[in-house]
Amino acid sequence: MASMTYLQAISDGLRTAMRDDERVMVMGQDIGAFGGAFKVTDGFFEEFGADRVMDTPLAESAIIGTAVGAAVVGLRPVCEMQFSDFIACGFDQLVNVAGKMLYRQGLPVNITVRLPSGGGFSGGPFHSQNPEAWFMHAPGLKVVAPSTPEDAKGMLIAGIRDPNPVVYMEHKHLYRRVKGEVPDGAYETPFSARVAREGSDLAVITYGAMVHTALQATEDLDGASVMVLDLRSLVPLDEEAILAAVRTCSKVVIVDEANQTCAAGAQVAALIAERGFEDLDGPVTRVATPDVPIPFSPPLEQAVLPSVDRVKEACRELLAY
Amino acid sequence: MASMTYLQAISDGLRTAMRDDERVMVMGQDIGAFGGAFKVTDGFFEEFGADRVMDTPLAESAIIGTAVGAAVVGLRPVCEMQFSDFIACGFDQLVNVAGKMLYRQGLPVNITVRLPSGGGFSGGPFHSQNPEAWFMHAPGLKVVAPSTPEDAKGMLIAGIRDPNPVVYMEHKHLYRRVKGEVPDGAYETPFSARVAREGSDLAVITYGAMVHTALQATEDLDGASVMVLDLRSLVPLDEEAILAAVRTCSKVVIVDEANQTCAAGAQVAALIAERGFEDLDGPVTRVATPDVPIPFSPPLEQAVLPSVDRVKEACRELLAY
Amino acid sequence: MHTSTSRAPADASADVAEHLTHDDRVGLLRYMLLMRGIEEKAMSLYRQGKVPGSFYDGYGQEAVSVGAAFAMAPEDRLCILHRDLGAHLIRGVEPAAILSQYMGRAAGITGGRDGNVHFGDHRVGCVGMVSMLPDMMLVAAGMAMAFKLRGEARCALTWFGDGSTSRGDFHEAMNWAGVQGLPVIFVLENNQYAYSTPTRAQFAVNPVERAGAYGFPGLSVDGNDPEAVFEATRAARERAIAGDGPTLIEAVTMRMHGHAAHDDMSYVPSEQVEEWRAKDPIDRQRARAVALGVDVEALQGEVRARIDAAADEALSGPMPDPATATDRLFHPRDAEEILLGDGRGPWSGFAARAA
Amino acid sequence: MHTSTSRAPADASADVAEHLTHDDRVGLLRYMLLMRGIEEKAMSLYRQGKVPGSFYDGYGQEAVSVGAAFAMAPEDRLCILHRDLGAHLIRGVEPAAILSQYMGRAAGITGGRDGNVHFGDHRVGCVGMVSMLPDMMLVAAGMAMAFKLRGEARCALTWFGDGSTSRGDFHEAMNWAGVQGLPVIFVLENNQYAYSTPTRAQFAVNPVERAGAYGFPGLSVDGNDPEAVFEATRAARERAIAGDGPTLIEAVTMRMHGHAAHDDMSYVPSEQVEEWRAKDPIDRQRARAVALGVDVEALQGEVRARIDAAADEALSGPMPDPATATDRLFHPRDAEEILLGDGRGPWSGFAARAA
Ligand SMILES: Cc1ncc(C[n+]2csc(CCOP(=O)(O)OP(=O)(O)O)c2C)c(N)n1
Ligand SMILES: Cc1ncc(C[n+]2csc(CCOP(=O)(O)OP(=O)(O)O)c2C)c(N)n1
Ligand SMILES: [Mg+2]
Ligand SMILES: [Mg+2]
Repeated sequence: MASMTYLQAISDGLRTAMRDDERVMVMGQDIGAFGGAFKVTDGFFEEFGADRVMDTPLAESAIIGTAVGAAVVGLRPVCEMQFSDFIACGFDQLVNVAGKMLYRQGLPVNITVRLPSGGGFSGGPFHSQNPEAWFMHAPGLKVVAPSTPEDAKGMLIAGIRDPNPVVYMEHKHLYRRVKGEVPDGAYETPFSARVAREGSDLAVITYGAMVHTALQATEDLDGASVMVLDLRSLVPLDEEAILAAVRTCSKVVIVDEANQTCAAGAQVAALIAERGFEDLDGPVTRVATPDVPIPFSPPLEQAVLPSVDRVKEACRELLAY
Repeated sequence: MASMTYLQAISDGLRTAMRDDERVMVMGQDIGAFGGAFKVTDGFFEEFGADRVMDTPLAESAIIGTAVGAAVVGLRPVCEMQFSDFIACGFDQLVNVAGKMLYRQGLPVNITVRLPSGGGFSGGPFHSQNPEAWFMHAPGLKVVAPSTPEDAKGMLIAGIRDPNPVVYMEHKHLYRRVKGEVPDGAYETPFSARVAREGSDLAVITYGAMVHTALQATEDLDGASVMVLDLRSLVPLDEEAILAAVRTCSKVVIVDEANQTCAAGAQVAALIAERGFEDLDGPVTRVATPDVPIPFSPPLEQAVLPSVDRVKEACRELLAY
Repeated sequence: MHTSTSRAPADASADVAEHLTHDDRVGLLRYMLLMRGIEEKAMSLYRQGKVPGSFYDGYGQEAVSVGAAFAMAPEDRLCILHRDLGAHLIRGVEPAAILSQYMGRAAGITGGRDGNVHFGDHRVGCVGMVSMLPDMMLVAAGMAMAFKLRGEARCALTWFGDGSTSRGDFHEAMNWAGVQGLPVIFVLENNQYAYSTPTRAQFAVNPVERAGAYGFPGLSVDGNDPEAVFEATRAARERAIAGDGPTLIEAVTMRMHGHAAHDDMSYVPSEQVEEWRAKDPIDRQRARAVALGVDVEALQGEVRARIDAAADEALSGPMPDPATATDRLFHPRDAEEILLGDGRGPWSGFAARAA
Repeated sequence: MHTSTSRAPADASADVAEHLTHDDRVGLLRYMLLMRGIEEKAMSLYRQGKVPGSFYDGYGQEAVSVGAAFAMAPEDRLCILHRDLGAHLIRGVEPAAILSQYMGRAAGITGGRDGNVHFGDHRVGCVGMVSMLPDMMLVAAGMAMAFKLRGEARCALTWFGDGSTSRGDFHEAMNWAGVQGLPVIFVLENNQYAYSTPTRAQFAVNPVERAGAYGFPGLSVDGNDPEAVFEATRAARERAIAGDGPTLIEAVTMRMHGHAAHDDMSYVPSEQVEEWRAKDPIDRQRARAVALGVDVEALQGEVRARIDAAADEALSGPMPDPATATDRLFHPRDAEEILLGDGRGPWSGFAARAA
């Protein structure tokens, strides 16, 4: 066990996976000698060499497409997008080539795509997005979004070992802000939900950076017993854990940093409305970012991202229902 | 008034818009002398010439990107994707360039992107998709999906006149299958929902090709009075009409041809679970395509696409609730 | 790294004689006949309503896929495109499996999940194409990248059309292959049209000219001569294996049918069709075979019989079970790893290599 | 259509004398000083925590944006990239508006919605860049397409970096511009690096060599000489307006600062930095001005005063109102049509054109 930031845990997971399995390689822009825009691969170039820590041209479609090719002949590439936003430039290869290969022809595509995502630091409209819902709506991709250092490492290792394409959402705002104990060596965190805090009056269902917002918002909510469910994996979605939370609490607030329409949170709400209906004791409440690009200037950005206060307010209102 | 197929109505709308406004031009692969893969622009080349009916190279990103450029200096390009599936190759330009321009810098982008979508004719995994939810989750794009010839024409004209980027979903399976009366000349269909059939026991909320599936499935459902709400527009989403349907019927089935996770139907269900909760008299039921690529072979394709029988069954079950 | 581009048709004659045996030359003809015959059969099944969806063929372009695939070794890896049925045959895919594929039957390579030539049999080292053109160029480059990283003497090859060259992925693949010096062969199948669009509306300069600007050679060959295509590919493969990097080969040919079954290609001038009909690749190879003393009638009969038997087999097979429609979205962690196999096509590799 | 590529540095001297007046040459220096001064001011505001997010500058590359924008007419349209602040100044964007933009203030060009040089003032004919590189090449090509379709004697210009050339949109734009013969100028700002990536990891052959393979000329100029960049752009504009199609201009320069404020560019050999420091574009133009008898001290003082005043103004402006954060997602149907304006920059066009 060591105490690590979320960022360090990602590095540790990646390094562990590479030490364990020489088929694992990383590809991306400026990840070699420079160590990556966020320094996730700092020191990797020295340890693993230029072949396994590959600086690529500025070409996202090529990063995904060549990774698919390398994967089907036996490598296990981990692709880094410099920011998750740039996956829009590799969208087709991810969705159409990687996502559909197994279903169509029985050929698994063992790639992992790391997407540094999320806002909260004036990244503006092109460095703050949370694009996970696009990939939830693209069959054949797994989508995970850890919130703690321990899960960040364990889910990255599990993702790399998973024979399917895994979209790994790493929230930039957690990189240096969140610290925690991380087990040594290789371990896997399952692609299922985790109860971040037990509770019985109300359940906040969320994932990624918003887990911390939710925990903070509900730490002391007028004495209410609030469960926080950390989904961790979006595809597969742990439907049983979600429905169990509804059964226990009967009231649900879903918190999602992405733009609200057709977000992960919409899917969770729809699931509950269909299969948890009888257990509900109030409207399925959502807190998300309104449907606008993420603005750059702090007052504007703070106005759109879900805040501790907005989550508090939503919970209070629902508790009073 | 003339009786037209859905396809003819799209052509008629496009031709009308081009006759009315010389800023309107169409761009796409094989749309010139050939008249387009589905013959939507048949005869346009002869009437409007090569400049306004532009055959483009095989380059979707370029189609969207150059259309944006032409739009901001005063043209009104209508882009045709040969199949909606290929928009994955122009995704970045649509989502990041077109979608965010106005919000960021006050510059509207008057383009319309026609996406021939949907399955039901053995198009297979790359010619059958319903990608509208991706664009609902990309702020700054309007998304419409007419179901009748009259609306197809009126919404296309409205979309072309709308100063914002409009993603126009035209369901291929309706092209020649659906016929109806279409007013002459220019008119606009508003971007709001339409009650396709009144009813009070249960509401089926849907759009596009599924409107016809829903109407057929509920025509004679053991004497139940079933409302069918045709959303027509997905962004903006007519939330009031949806909530009114819930108030009237208290029971809702949402039918969506797209893959179910994070689909348009998920957003509608989430809306109802939040703001229509008190009016609900049963779970919010969804019928959609499971999360797999659309298979080619008829028995497989029929097994995944929402059918009249599946809709019937879902309605019956909910009515009995 | 900058190698100048040559468009002079590769003069195959000398080298070809060195590398193709008598049987190889007959083999080339046999595969072309098989390709044309299967596609004709599929077309008639389509007309009978037994092939769902659309139907695309490579009529008149048989030399391109057959010639190029013939030069590849079992350990090489291929992404085969929609006019390149011959390549599948060379890798050893059975005609019955192909006809089943067209008809969406359970015994098709994709089990009915995808249609047309949208397949690849991973057991013989092929990745099936996606519709989005030319996405497979990047997949091929990626396979070649893995070979290079592991120091393996293998290469990857993919085909793509003149129209496909306009898309960004063409460029990203060319650039990536050039900068990394990958063992990959790009076969640009210039059949003069992309659907209804003639090449002049697709590019101002023939894309084969671009290879030099990516740091590797580009050359044009007569795409209606299987031996010329073979020889250019063989030489490109030799370069690739030697660590000399990629090659772009333009095979100049003509799409002699419509884009797909529904297209009467009225946009193609009839003189153009006539001109190319005179250059039919099968006629050309048949003449060679006759000159070699081969009983071509017998060969044609043999091929026809094989196709008829395949059609019977395919037609008697079941459609897929609808209950399986949502299976295999994800590969289970504990299941066996599946990779592209080691190739087992009888003609994966011409005789001279084995020697 | 195939024009051969020339990489010989354009010999500007003769033509430049013909087109640049004394005042123009001082103007070039003034805009470069203004660009550098504003970026230095912004950097110090960044260090004080007044510029949120990240900060990018064009230190050492001032000649590229200033030289090229100077050659454009008010009716031309520009997509300006992240190292090209000088172009905004030439179009007439006020320093205070730029500093407000960096600081996310309400008076910034985007009102705080976007940051850095991610802006374009549509009133002066500019479309703001997106981060995704080089997407704006297609937008510029599209504007040029509209000009050509309407028969207008105008052109579009955009800049982009060496790294950006690896992406598909570079190719799609080059090909589209070539096949349609568009009045567009592509300025490839080769500053040797893309973030930490040197050009050798980006391409095997200099992309300026590719222009010929798209059917139009590509040429290299000394990107640290504003007059050379001016002259190449002026000539390219003349070609464009005459209907002779696109030009690719490679401006060879060096990124003298890190990729962004956080980057100490330890990956750049210090000799390389030293070598280029000796070629500073402002020093070069300053020497020319001195030779012309200009009081350069006074000019510098004037520029400094203007920047100080701008900073005061920007710092006193309010942050945007959070209540407006979700406004203007869609433009109302009944609102006035907004298009790129007609340009009003005092230096949109050099003196000789007006004459
Ligand atoms: C990215 C993309 N856009 C559009 C299409 C639709 N489409 C299918 S084949 C075709 C023409 C392809 O032309 P070419 O690359 O020359 O290949 P050919 O069919 O001539 O062999 C088009 C436009 C596609 N498959 N992929
Ligand atoms: C499509 C895309 N991928 C990644 C990035 C992240 N990124 C920002 S600037 C940069 C380097 C750009 O290099 P170059 O084009 O040479 O421009 P320069 O910054 O050197 O002027 C990168 C990789 C981006 N902006 N766009
Ligand atoms: Mg072609
Ligand atoms: Mg650069």
